[in-house]
Amino acid sequence: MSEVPLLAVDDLAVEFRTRSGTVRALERVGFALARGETLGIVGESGSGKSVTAFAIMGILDAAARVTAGSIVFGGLDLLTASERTLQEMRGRELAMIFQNPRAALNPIRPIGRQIEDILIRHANVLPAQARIRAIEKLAAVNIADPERRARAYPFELSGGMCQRVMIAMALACSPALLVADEPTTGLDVTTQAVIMDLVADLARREGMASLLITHDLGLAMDYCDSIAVMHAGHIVEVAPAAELFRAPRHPYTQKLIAATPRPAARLGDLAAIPGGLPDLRRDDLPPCRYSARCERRGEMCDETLPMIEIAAGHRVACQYPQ
Amino acid sequence: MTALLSVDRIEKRYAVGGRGLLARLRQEKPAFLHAVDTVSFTIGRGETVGLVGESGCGKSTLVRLVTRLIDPTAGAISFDGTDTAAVPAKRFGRSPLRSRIQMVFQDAEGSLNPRFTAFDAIAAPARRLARLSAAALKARVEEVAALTGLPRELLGRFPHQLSGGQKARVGIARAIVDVSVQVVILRLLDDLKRRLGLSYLFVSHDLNVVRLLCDRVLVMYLGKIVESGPADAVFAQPAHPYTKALLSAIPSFDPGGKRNAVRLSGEPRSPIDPDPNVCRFYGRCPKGVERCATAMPALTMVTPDRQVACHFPETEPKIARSAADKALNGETLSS
Amino acid sequence: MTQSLRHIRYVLAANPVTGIAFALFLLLLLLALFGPTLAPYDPLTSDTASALQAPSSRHWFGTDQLGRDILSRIMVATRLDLGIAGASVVLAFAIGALAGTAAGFFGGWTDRIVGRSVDTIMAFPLFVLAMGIVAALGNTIVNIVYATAIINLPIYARVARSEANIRREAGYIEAARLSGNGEARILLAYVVPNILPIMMVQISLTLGYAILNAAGLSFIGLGVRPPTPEWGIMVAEGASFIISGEWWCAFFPGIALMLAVFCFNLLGDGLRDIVDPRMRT
Amino acid sequence: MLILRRLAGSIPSLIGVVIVTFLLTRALPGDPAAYFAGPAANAQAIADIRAKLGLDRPLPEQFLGYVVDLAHGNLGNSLTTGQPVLIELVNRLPASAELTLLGLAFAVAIAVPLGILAATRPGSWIDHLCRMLATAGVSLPTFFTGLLLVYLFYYLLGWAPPPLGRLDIFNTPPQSVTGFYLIDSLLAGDPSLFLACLAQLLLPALTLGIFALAPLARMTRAAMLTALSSDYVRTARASGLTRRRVIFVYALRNALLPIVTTLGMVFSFLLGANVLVEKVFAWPGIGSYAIEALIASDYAPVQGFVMAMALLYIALNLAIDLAYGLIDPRIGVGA
Repeated sequence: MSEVPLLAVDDLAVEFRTRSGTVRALERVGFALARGETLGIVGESGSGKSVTAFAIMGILDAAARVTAGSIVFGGLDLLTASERTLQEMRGRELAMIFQNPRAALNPIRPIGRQIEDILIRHANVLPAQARIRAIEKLAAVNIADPERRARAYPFELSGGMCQRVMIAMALACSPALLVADEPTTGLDVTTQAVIMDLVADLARREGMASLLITHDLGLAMDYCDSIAVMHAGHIVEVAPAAELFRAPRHPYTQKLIAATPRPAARLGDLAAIPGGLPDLRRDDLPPCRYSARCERRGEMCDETLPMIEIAAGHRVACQYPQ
Repeated sequence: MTALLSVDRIEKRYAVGGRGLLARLRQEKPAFLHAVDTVSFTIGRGETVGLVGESGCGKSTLVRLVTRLIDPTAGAISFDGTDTAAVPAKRFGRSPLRSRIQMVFQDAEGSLNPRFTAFDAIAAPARRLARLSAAALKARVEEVAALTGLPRELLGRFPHQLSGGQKARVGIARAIVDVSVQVVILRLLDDLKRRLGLSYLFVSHDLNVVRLLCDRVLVMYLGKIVESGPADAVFAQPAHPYTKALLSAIPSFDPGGKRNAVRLSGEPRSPIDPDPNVCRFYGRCPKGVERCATAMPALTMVTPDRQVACHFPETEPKIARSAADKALNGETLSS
Repeated sequence: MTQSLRHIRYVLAANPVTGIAFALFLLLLLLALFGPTLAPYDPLTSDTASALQAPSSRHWFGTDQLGRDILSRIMVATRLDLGIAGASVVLAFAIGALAGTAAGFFGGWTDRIVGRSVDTIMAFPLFVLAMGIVAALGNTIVNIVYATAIINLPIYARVARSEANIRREAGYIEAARLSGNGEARILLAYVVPNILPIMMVQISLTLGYAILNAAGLSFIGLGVRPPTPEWGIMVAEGASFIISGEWWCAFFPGIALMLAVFCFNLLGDGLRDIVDPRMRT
Repeated sequence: MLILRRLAGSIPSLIGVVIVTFLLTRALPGDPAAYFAGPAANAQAIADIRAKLGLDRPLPEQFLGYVVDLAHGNLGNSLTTGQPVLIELVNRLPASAELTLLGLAFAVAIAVPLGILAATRPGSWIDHLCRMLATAGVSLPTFFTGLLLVYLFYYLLGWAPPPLGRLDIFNTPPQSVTGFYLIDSLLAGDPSLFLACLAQLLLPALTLGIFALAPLARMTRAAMLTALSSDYVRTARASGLTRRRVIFVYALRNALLPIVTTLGMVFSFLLGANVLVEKVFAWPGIGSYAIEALIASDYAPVQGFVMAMALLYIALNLAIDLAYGLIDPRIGVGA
């Protein structure tokens, strides 16, 4: 990927001020995403996946503070851009879909109108025209009878249908990047497959890059070009999907693969991940936050935590990658 | 050998609407939601049967019927030879069978009384059912806790002071059985099955987990069982189109993903007063034909241990095991 | 137990306002118990010579139109005002909470009966209903307690009913059924203990309202009859002197009334912080 | 259709009100006839009164009589004025209505913007002001606030006229069209009269307003905070909608639901507090009418007053339900 990446996150650190101390949610997070590429961010809950997504969109809540790093999108550092510029870009150049779609839609406003709001705001479309364009967008996400459905409210639609509306809203102005935060976690398996296929097809057709945040390693394998594995606020390994599965080098990635029930696996093959996530409020955290749970731990682990490029696009943050 | 549990044409219907004062005045005939519709199956002694289906298919209602938390609208359940439907749910608490049919909840958090310590939670059923003396009760609770790998000093803690895994173990200790995706818990279930000779009805929407643990599997769709058989056989050659769609929807760990998968279109039919002679899957089924809309396919024996409820079951192996699956199988990364 | 004590201390430290309210509550309790003995003067003996004197070193809160010391009357009145409010809240809680929990948990007919009767009481503006009841039954203290209890009852019934309803299908209730408990036993041993904390918040909030209500009734002549010292009556008697400038007759009993209500409202908010599980870090 | 269902909904409350008011009239301590006949009356006079009032007939018959009277609007006669209670109530209602509505308008005009500002600027001085005002406001006894305001603005500053009724002695009331002095004086095109009426209205309306302000401000702030931290507002912000549209179209409209529900409770407080404020400001509304009747222990007007207030309150609740139905589509279709 020689040309300038669409999105380049570098050395990103985020902290949350809470009553019970400062949580160092993210530390030295870095990855790049080319135009039209799909990157998956995988990790257990509480690993900081969603915080990364929210930081990119600039919608972290008030208690959060970005203490370091840069998020360069299309040549502009989002962290230093003004709120006005960000507001212009959100929904037009970068868009997001969320986990439980029904809660993420305005309960007392017809879904058609919610799409029109975005079209009127970003695509300077006249209200009358916006109504027709909104119906087109609904049709584009395979919603049957879009004319009638546009007047429906979220409580009248199924989970899968609501997520399609979310996708229609996100892609209304054909953004360059789609961030998807656990988009299908609450949905049934069959609906999940349909939604993921829909997102993949639309992304390919529009040449849109997408960032898939998920705890389901299998989903990431199936739908992402490359995958970043996160643990306790660190990116421990980034690699093309096939390579990551065939030759994982970080101990945590290996354990994660071993602990995920796969079609071919037998109960005996599965191994649990020992221990738990470290308490991110402590200020004496070691450089490698996996060391407490790692059986490959050596003295080098206490000094620094390198990010070694062991193959094209395959980087691992470990002193003893095997 | 007689089955430990046999369920015969069980049904459960809930009245929907039409119960309000106004509705009764206008004599509106109340509509009925057919949550469970003539379901029959058996569980052998020491056998683990998986119950798979998506939300709204009626599996949780079926479970509450089997554990006698609710009364069936029709049909019979016999446990170890005695008819359990005779004792109404309200008074089932006092029947000797109560202690022999237990249930564990997926959501460990919600299933523990926030006001009870771990000890109380485990002791409650034993105290009610086994009528043990205090000392005997304490010993029994500690024994069961040890069996499920719950450290003794945690017994005095409240739920909000326990981690997810510990809460799941308390749930297990309470009912000796738990369902949770975490490998350690799955491993524990398998271990307990051998040591205590338990039989499970293992309910999940995650087919990978079901395949790991279950001998046989039942696939449910909108209140009816559409396919049942040995787990490996059903997973290898699904006969019912819905099972095929379910299986192809599971992430296959085949990088680059497969685009020829079977995808369901449209929305599920309404379970309220469904037309008795239209196949519940008609409309979404890739193979739906005119006959499916006129005659409800019955659950018929396809091979000695496999049943399918479809006019056009696929018995011969259609989808060859994908190359990737075979490669992966040989080269698994056990620790 | 130490864990919750530490938590209470943590919450009190976190927002000092609750601490002040707690101190105020102790003061009120003290006055209610020992008011008469602590009062500098006898609240009832009138001394027309020193009527309507402004607050002075001898009479900190001044004297009323009959020359009685206002400070002493306020201190003695505490027992009556808190007593009326306390009795009516306990009555309302006992009936309301139980009826509400049963309605929420068992549903069906119990729910319909309790629901209908609560709606009927709620069909009246609360204070107006209290007026109607006391007017009909005669304004004795007992009737004021009944009236205030009746209008507070719906608040408990509604809260208990919704909380019980949510918990009816909770996992641990089904688990309790699984371990062979009868429905009634589940209600008392599993549902009620989990509702109590939320009810405590309601109790302190309605205590404030009950005091206001009782004083309101006295103010319009439906409450305690003079010369018994009670905050509402004292403000009513002092009202006519406001226009002629003797502000203290109505001012001090009014302030006492406001502080008492303020204290219980703050306690209610503070309790909500302690009780609300989300707050428990 | 929605209105019909709502109307049907309030019928049980109406019946309840009639029953309760009937019980109140009949639950008099001692013998009402003796009471009405006055202390000097002999046994015979009391018996006549009892017969006249129909108190000797069995209770259900009395109830029927009561309902029939109600239907004809006969609320009995006031002993002190001899006038039918209904007429007196109708004459005095505009005074109370004008006061209450102005008080409410004042409360809503202050509380809603304050609540929104407090929610959109958490932790700012306006947030603390809102919270402090809310807790203090609820604790302020209305009659005490009234007296304080009178002392401050009339006695000390002299800005406000003496608290002696709707109009000072120098002006004659405007020609009564609506009964609302403010409107009638405007209709009569007499600005100085309008100002005089307004001056009289200010303090009592302010007293009522402060009392209603507290719960409204607290609920507006809480509702806005919940709405602003909701998933759909997060989606709106992630879609780049302008801050104004996010706050007013997405957050506020959803927050209106709980605010409208609180109005029901606020009306209950207002109608109750009205009585107290009318006593403090000698306001000739139905509240003071009831108080005068109470002092003369003349029960018919009191019961009439309680009935009138209840009907007014039911009507207001009905209006709130309708407003709720308009804002929230789920109510219109569902339920």
